[in-house]
Amino acid sequence: MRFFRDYLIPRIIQYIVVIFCGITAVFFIPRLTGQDPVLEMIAQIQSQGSSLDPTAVDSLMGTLKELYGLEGTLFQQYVTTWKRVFALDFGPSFFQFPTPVSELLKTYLPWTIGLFATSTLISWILGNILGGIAGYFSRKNWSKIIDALIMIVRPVPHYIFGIIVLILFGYVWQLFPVGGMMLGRRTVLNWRFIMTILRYSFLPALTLVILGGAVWFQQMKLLVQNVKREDYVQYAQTGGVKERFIIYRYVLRNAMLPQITQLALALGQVFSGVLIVEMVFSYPGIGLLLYRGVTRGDYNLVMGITVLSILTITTAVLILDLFYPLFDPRIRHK
Amino acid sequence: MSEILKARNLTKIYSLGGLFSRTKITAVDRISFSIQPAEIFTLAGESGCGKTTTARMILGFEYPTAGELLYEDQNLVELRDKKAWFKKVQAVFQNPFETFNPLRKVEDYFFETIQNFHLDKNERETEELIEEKLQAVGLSLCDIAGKYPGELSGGQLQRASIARSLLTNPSLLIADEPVSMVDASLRMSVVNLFRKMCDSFQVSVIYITHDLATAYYISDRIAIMFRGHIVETGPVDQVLENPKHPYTKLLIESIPQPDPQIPEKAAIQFLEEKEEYLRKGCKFSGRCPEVMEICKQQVPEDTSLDGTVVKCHLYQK
Amino acid sequence: MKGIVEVEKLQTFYVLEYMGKKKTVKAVNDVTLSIPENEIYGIAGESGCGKTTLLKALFASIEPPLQLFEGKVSYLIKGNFINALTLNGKEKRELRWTYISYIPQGSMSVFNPVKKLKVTYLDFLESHVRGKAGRELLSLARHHLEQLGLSPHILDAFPHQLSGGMRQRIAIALSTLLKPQVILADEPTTALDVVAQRAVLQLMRDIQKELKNTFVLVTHDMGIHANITTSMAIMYAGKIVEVGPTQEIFSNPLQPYTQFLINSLPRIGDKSSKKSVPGAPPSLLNPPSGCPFHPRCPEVSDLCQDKMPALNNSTHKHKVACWLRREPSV
Amino acid sequence: MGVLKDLFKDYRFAVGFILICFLSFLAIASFFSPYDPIEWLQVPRDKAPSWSNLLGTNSKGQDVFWEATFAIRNSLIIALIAGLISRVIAVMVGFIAGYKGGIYDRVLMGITDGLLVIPLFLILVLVAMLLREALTLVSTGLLLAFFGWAWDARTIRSQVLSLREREFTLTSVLSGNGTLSLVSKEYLPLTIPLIFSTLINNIAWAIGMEIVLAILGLVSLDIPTLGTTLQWAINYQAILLGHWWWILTPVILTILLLVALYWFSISVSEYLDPRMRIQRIGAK
Amino acid sequence: QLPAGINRGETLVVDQLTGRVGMPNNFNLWAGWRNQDRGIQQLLLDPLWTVDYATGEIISGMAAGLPVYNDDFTQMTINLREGCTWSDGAPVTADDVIFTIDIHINTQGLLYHGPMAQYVDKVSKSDDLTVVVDLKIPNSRFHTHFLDRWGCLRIMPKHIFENVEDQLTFEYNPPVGNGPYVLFDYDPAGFWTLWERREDWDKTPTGKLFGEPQPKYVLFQWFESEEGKILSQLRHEIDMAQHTPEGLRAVLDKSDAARGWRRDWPWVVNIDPCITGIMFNNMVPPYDNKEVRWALTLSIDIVEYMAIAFDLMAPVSNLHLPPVPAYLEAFFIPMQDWLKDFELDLGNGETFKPYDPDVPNRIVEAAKERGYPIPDDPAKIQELFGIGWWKYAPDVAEKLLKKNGFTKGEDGKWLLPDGSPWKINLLSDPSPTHHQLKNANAAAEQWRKFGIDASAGPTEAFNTLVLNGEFDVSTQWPAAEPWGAGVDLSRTFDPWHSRLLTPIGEPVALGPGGAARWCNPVLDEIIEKLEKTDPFAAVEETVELGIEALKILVEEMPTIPTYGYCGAVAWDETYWVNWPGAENPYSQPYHHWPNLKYMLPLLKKK
Ligand SMILES: Nc1ncnc2c1ncn2[C@@H]1O[C@H](COP(=O)(O)OP(=O)(O)OP(=O)(O)O)[C@@H](O)[C@H]1O
Ligand SMILES: Nc1ncnc2c1ncn2[C@@H]1O[C@H](COP(=O)(O)OP(=O)(O)OP(=O)(O)O)[C@@H](O)[C@H]1O
Ligand SMILES: [Mg+2]
Ligand SMILES: [Mg+2]
Repeated sequence: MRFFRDYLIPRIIQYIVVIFCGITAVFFIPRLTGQDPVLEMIAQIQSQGSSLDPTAVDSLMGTLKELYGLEGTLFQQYVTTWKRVFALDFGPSFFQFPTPVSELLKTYLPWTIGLFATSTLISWILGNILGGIAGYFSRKNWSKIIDALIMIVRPVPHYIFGIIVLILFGYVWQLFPVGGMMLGRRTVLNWRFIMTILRYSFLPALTLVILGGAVWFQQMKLLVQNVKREDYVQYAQTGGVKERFIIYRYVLRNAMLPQITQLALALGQVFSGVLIVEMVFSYPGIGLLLYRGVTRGDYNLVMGITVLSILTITTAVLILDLFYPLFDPRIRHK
Repeated sequence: MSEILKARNLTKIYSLGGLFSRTKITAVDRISFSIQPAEIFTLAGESGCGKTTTARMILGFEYPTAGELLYEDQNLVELRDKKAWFKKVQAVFQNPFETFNPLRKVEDYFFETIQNFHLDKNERETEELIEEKLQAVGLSLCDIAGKYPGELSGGQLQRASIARSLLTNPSLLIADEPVSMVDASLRMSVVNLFRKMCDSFQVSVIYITHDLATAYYISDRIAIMFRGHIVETGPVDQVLENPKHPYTKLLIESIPQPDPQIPEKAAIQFLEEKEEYLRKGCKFSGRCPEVMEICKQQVPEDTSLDGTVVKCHLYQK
Repeated sequence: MKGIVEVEKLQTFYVLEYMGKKKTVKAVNDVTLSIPENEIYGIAGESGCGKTTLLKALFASIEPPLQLFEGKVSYLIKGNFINALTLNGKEKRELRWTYISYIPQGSMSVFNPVKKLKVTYLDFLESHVRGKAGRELLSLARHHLEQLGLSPHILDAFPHQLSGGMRQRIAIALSTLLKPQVILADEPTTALDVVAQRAVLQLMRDIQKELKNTFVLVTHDMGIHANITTSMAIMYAGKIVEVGPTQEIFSNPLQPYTQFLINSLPRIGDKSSKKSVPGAPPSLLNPPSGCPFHPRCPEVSDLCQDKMPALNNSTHKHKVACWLRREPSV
Repeated sequence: MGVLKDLFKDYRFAVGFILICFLSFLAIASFFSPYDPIEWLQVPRDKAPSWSNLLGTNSKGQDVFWEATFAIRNSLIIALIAGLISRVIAVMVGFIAGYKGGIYDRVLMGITDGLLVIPLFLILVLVAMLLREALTLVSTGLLLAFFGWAWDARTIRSQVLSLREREFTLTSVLSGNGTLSLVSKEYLPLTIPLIFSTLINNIAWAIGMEIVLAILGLVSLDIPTLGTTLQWAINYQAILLGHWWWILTPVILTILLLVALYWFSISVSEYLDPRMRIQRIGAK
Repeated sequence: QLPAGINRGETLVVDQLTGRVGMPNNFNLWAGWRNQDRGIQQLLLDPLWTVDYATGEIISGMAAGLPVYNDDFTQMTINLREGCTWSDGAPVTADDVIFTIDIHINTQGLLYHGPMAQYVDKVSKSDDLTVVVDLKIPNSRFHTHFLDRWGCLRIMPKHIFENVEDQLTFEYNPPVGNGPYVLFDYDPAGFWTLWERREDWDKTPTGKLFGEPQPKYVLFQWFESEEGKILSQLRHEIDMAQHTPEGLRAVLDKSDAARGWRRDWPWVVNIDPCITGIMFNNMVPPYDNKEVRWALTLSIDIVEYMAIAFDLMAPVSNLHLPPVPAYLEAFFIPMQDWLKDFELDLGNGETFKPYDPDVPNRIVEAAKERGYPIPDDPAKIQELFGIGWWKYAPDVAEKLLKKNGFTKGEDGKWLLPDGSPWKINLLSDPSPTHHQLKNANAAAEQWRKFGIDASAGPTEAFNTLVLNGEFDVSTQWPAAEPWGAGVDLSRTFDPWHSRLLTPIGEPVALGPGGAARWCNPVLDEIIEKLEKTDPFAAVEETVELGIEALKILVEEMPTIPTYGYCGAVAWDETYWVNWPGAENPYSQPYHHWPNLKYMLPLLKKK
C-alpha cells in the first residue's frame, strides 16, 4: 500500500534515526565529562578509611572495570551498549552495584509516574478548564484578574515556589510533612497507605499543578480566544445554540486538539522526572535518580533511563502522529 | 499561424489518502490544446475540474505527470531556467487582496520585477516603463505609490496585478478567475482590460473562469473542462451559442440570467467531486440527462464537429 | 402595506478603538427599509457597502465593535410589531431559528470542523426545541433534509468531506429547520461555481415556495437578483439608494449606480461592450459628503455634493434616492 | 515614533516597556557599580536595607542592590544570546524546511524532532557539567541557544508552509524573485510577530533554565546572574534566617522581568499581527 | 511522621549525612562501598575497636582490650569480649574473626582483601575468645585495619557468610549484627532506615560497656533539600541533624528546643578530627616549588578566609593536624617555640618569620564586629579559634615569587616565570554546602586580591581528577586525619611515603593527603621509624617522631591546612536530652559516626 511506502516507512526510518542519534549521544556525552566511575568508586572506598596500596588499587580497578562492563575500547563498549539496548537490559548501576538498572527503575518509576503523571493530568485538566473559561469570557473582569494572577505565578521558579509552599504548609501551618515518605517495604494497599501517599505527595503535586497549570492555562486561554473568533463559533452563537454546547462542543473541543499533542509530549517527559521538585520535597522520583547518575558518571543508569525516555517519547510522538486523524478528522496523512 | 503554446496529452495525477487508503485523482487527464498569438483562450468549467492545475503546469509551478508542453517548440517540462520562462509567461490571480503581500507596498513588486528581469536602463526609464503599463490598465504610478494592498480597492489591485504581469512584455498571460473576487461594479473594467491588453500588447490570454458570460464576452476560443477532461472546445460563439456536450449545456443553463422572466429549471443532481473523478467511463455520466449505457463504460473519444471538438458518445460514430 | 420586517432610520456603526485611536465605520447609515412577506427580497451592493452589517442588524445581533446609534428593527410577530433591537438576550434567542434565521457569509466554514454535521444539527435543535429526545430530533433533521431533496446521509459526514456547494446547501437547510418566517442569507452563492450556485438558488426557491416565508438574499451578483428575487434594494456606502420590484429595477433603473450595475452585465449572445462603474468604492471611514455616489457619478450636480437625497416619498414601490430623479418616471 | 505612540496606548505595552526600561536601566547601572561583583566582604554582612545599602547586604559581604544590577545584566546577556542565536537557527531551519520542502524538509525536521525527543534537560545538564569551567555568559547563552530552537523552528516552518500556499508567493516568484529574496521580503515580515513572540518566550525560557542550572550548581557561581544570586541566597538560608532582602531581590526581579517580557510580547505581536494591521490601516 | 506503630517518644530520629541510600536492600558492607552511615556502622555492627576523639581514647568494643603485639610486630593477639551474641542468637567467637580475615585473604573484590592478603600470614585461635594473627611483614599498625573511625574491617558472622556462595553480591538482608540494634524496616527508595533495639541488647559490647541504649527505635532519614531538613527539625521531627553553618543558625534561631554542641556562638562541633585546607599538586609546576607554595600561603589573610569559609566559627590550624584538644596538647603547644622561630629565606640574606600567634585574637575582633558574643578568656579563645596561623604578608609573598622569576603584568596580575598569566582553578566538590567549595571560594578570593586570576572550580569529576593528579590546586583534605585518638600520627604521614607515589594519570593509593603527590626522604625515614614504634607502649617516641614530621610539612608546605573541620550539628531537646556538648563531652557527638551506639545508652528521655 502506498501509505506504507510514502508515509509509514519514512516515518519509521526517521524514528529509528532519531533513536540512534539520541542513544549515541547519550553514550558519548557522559564519557566526555572526565569522570571515571571506577575512580569515583575508589575515592569513595578511600573515604571510608580503607587504605589501599598501589597494587591493590590496580587490582581493584581491574575488578571494577570488569564488573561494570567498562573493559575494552570505546567502540567495544559502544557495541555492548547496543546489545543491551536491544535486550532492554542496561546492566548494573555502578553506584548502586550490583543492583541492576532495571531494578532501580522498578523502584522509582512508580513514584514518578504517580506524582508526575497525576499532577500533569490534573494541571492539564484544571489549566485547560480554567483557561478555557477565562478565554471564553475574556472580557469579564474576573477573567482578567485570574489572568493577571497566573501571569505573576507562572514565572516563579519551581525551586522558590516549592520552598515557599514547603515553609507555608510544612512549617507555618504544619499541615503536611516536610520529609521523605514513611512507607516501608512491607506496604499493603490499605487506607493508611493511600493517605500516606497523598499526604506526602500533596505539596510536590501542588507545586507542579499550580506552576504547570499556569502554563496550560495561558496556552488554553489563547487558543480559546482564537477559536472563539472562528466562524463556526460565531455562527452557533448567533444561531442561539446554548452557551453550554458552544463552550464544550465547539470552543473547548477545538481548542483542545493542540493541547492533546502537548499533553502527550509532556507525559513523555516522565523519565526526565521533575528534578527540582523532587529535590525540594525529598520525593523518591526518577529525576533525582537520574541526576545522581549523571553527576556521578553512572553510565549504565543514565543510559537506561534516557533510552527509555527516548523510546517512550519517540514512540508517543509516532503513535500520536498516526492517530491524530482520529482526534481531528481534518488531518489526513499526505 | 504558429501557436505560441501547445499542450499535448497533459496529465497530472494527485494521490490523496487517509490513514489506510489512498486514491489517485487524475486532476488533468490527457488534455491537448494550443494557444495562438494574441488570442484569448478560455478554460471554463465548474469548481475542481482541473483548471488551476492546468494553469500551474503551464506556469511551471507544478510538473506534469505525463504529456508535454511546448512553448515555441521548446518543452517547458525540460526547461530549467524559470526566470526566462516567466519573462514569456505571466499570471494574474483570483484574489486581488492576496496577490500582493499585505505588508509590502504594491509598487515594490513593480520595481522588483524590472530589476530581476534586468529590464531597466536607468531610474527614469524604469518609472516610465511602470507608468506606461499602469496607464494601460487605467492607473498611474501616483495611484499606487507608497500604498499597501489594504489601501486599494479590489479593482485597482487587480488592474495593478495585470500591469505588473505586463512589465516583462510576456506573450502569454494566465488569468485564473481574475474577476470572481472583484466587485460587480468594477468587474467589467477588469474584463475589458484583458481584451484591450490582448489587442494592444499582442499578448495571448488564458482566461480561466466558470462564468461563461464573461468568457463569451471577451474570449476567442473556449475549452470546457470537466473532471480533468476537455469535453468541448472551439470558437467561443459556436460553443456557447450552440453547445453540443450535455455538460456545456448544463453550464450555460446554470448562468443566472439577468432577466427576471426566465422560467425555472428542473432541480439538478449534485455529486461530489471525488466520486466523479473516480468514475469509469465518461465522468459526466452521473448527471448527464442523455446518459447511455456506453457512457458508463468507456471514455468517449474526441470528435470534430463544425469547428468544435466534442468528447461525447452522442456524437461518436 | 407594511412588511414583515420594518427598518426605520437605522444607524449602526463600527466603533473601533485601537491603541487609543477611535474610528467610526459608518456601515449602515440611516437605512429605512420594509421587507415584504412571502417573497425573496434582494439586497445588492458592492463589497464593503454594509450589506452584512445590515443583515446583522436585521438579525438583531449588534455586538461590539458594532454599535447601534439610532433606529428600529421591527418584526411582525402574530400581528404585532416588536422592536427586535430592544429585546433581551433570552428573548432574542427564542426568536432565532424559530422566527428568523441567518445564513452567514462564508457558510463554508460555519460548521464545527471536528464534529459530524449531525452534531451541529442536534445542537441547534436541542437549543430550540424543548421536550424531545435526541433520537427524535435526529429523525426530524433527516426528514427535513429529505424534504429538501438532500440525502440524509450527509449528516454522517464531516464538513471537510463535502464540497463548498454542498456545505452551502446544508447551511441553508439548517437555517430552515424550524421553518422560520424570515431567513437572512448573506452571499450564499459567492465563491461557488455556476453549477453549484444554481443548485443553491434552486433550493432557496423551493424552500420559499414550500414555507411561504421571506428570504432576504444579499448578493452583489445582479444576475442572481434578476433570477430569483421579487423585489430588491440597492445599497451603496451604507445607504439604500434604490428600492423596488426587481423587474422594474432591471427594466428601468433610476439611480445612475444601479444603471451601471445592470448595464455592465454580460450575456451570452450579446457582444456589445459593457462598462463598469468608474472610480473606486468609497471608504466608510469618512464617506463622501452628500450623495455618497457623487464622486463616481457621471451626472453629478452641485447639490449632490452637499446633501444626501432621501428615498423619494413616492407611493410607488419603486423609490430612489437621487437628486436627479425626484419623481420616478413611470 | 508614531508606532511607539500607538503602542503606548496599550497598557500592557506601557507596563512591559517601562519595566523593561527599568530593568535595562538597572543592568546599565552595573557599569557604575562601586563594587566588584565577585569580591566578598566588601561591606558589612547581613545588613537590612538602609540608605548606604539600598537593598541591604548579603552574607557574602556584598551589596544586594549592586549585585542585582550585575545579575540582571548577566541574565539578560545570557538570555539575549540564547534567544537571538536560537532565533537565527530556528528561522533558518524553519524557512528552509518550509519553503524548500522535500528532502530539505525531511532532513531538517528529522534533526529538529531528534532534538525534541531526547531528554533535553538531561543532555543540558551533562553538557553543562562538561563545560562548567568554560561556561561564561556567552557560552552559557550559546549552550541554551543550541537547545532552544527546535520547537520554534517547527512553528515557523508550519507558518511558512501556509504562506507558501498564498497567492502573493506566486506573484513574487513571477516577479523574478529567487528563494532568498522571496523568503526575506515576503515571508519574513509576515513571520516577524511569530518570531518575535517565540523570541520572547525563548528569552523567558533561557532565564528560567539559567536559574535551574544555577540551582543545580552547574554554572559558575562566581558570576552573578539571577540564578546564581538565588542560589547563594537559598544556600545561605536567607529565607529562614530572615534575610528577605537577599532572597526577594532576585525573585522579584525574575518575576518582573518575565511578566514584562510576556506583556510586552503579547502587546507587540498583536500590534504586528497583519490582521490587526490591516484593520488599522483602513477599515475599508 | 513515623511508620505505623512506632512511638515518637521511644524513637530517635537522625539524619543521614552521606546522602540517600543507593542500595537500600543491600547491607553487605564488606563487598564494597555502601552507605554505612544509614545505621549499619552506628547500630548494627560493633567493631573490635573504635576511636572516640572527644575523649581521645580507643574504645574496645568487640575486643576486650587493646591489641597485643609481639616484639618484632609479626604477631598480633586479639582478646574478644565475653558473652556477646549475634542478633540471631549465635555466640560471637574467635571463629568469626578468623573466618572474616580468611575470607578477605581469599576473596578478591572484598574491600579489605588488599591489606589482609598483603600482611596476614596465618590467623588462628588459642581459645574461643583469643585470636592470633601472624603477619608476613612486621607491622605495628596492623590493628588499625580493625580500628573504626569511619570505616574499618568489621567482623562478619561466620554462620551467615560461610553458607554464601558469592560474598560480593550477597545482599545480607536482613542483616545480622553484633551491635545493639537490628533492622526493623527501610524505604526501598533509600530515604530512611529504621532500627529496633535488640531484646538482648545486654549481649552486645555496647550494652556491656554502657548499658541499655535508651531509644527503642532509631530512624535514619535523608533529606534531599537543606530546607526540608531544617523545617523537619523545627517541627521536632528530627532529633539530630547536621546542617550548613547557616542552616544551624536558622535552626537555633527559630527552634525553642534546639541546641548545638556549644550552647553559645559558634555552636558547632569544633572537635572534629579532620583538617581542611588547600592541596597543591606537587608534581605540577609552579606548585612543585615550595617557595611558591609558601608565597601562596602568605598571601592568605586567614581572618578573611575564615569569614568566607566558615563565618569565623572554626578553629584555625597551621599544622597538618586538626586542632582538637588532644593534639593541641600533644603537638601544637609543644611546637609553639619552634613555630615562632621558624624562618623563611627570602633570598639576599633576608628572612621572614611567618608565624602569627595573634590570629585567634584577630578572629575574635572580626567576630565581635559581626556582632557575635565572644568571651575574652584566652583559654576559651584558643579552644574556639585555635592557637595561631601564618601572617598575612603579601609583600613577603611577592618577594618570594619574584625571587623565583614570577613577574607582575601591567594590570597588576601575576605572570608565571614563562610570562604567561597565572591562573589557578581550585578544583573542588560541586556541592555548595561542602567545605571544599567554601574553602575554594575563600582561597580564590584571597588570591584574586593578591593578583592571581583564581577561581573556584567545582566539578563532578572532582574525584577522578584528584586521584589521577589532573589538577593544579584543589581543596581536598590537605592531610589525612590522624586516628583521632592517641598520639599516633602515622595515618597522616603514610600517604606521603615515596613508595606510594604514582605518576600523573595513575590514581594515587590514598586520596586525602596522598593526592598532593609529594614526598620527602626525611619523612620517608620518619614513617618507617614510626612503623616500628608501638603506638601504645612508646608514646613519647611516637610524639617526637610526629613533631619531626610536622616540622618537615611546615617547611615544605605541600598542602596548606587552614582550619579544623566543624560539624554544624543541631540537637532537639523535645524528646531526648543529655546530648553530649562542649560542657559535657562524654562522647563524640556525631550521628553518622560509628560511636553513636555508645552515646545512646547515655541519652535521657525528656
Ligand atoms: N496539491 C494537490 N494535491 C492533491 N489534489 C489536488 C491538489 N491540487 C488540486 N487537487 C485536486 O485536483 C482537482 C482539480 O483541482 P483544480 O484546483 O485544478 O480545480 P479548479 O478547476 O481550478 O477548481 P476551482 O474552480 O475550485 O479553482 C481537484 O479535485 C483538487 O481537489
Ligand atoms: N468587525 C468589524 N470591525 C470593524 N469594521 C468592520 C467590521 N466588519 C465590517 N466592518 C467594516 O464595515 C463596512 C461594511 O462591512 P460589511 O461587512 O457590512 O460589508 P458588505 O457589504 O457585507 O461587504 P462584502 O460584500 O465584502 O461582504 C466595511 O467597510 C468593513 O470594513
Ligand atoms: Mg482554481
Ligand atoms: Mg458581507
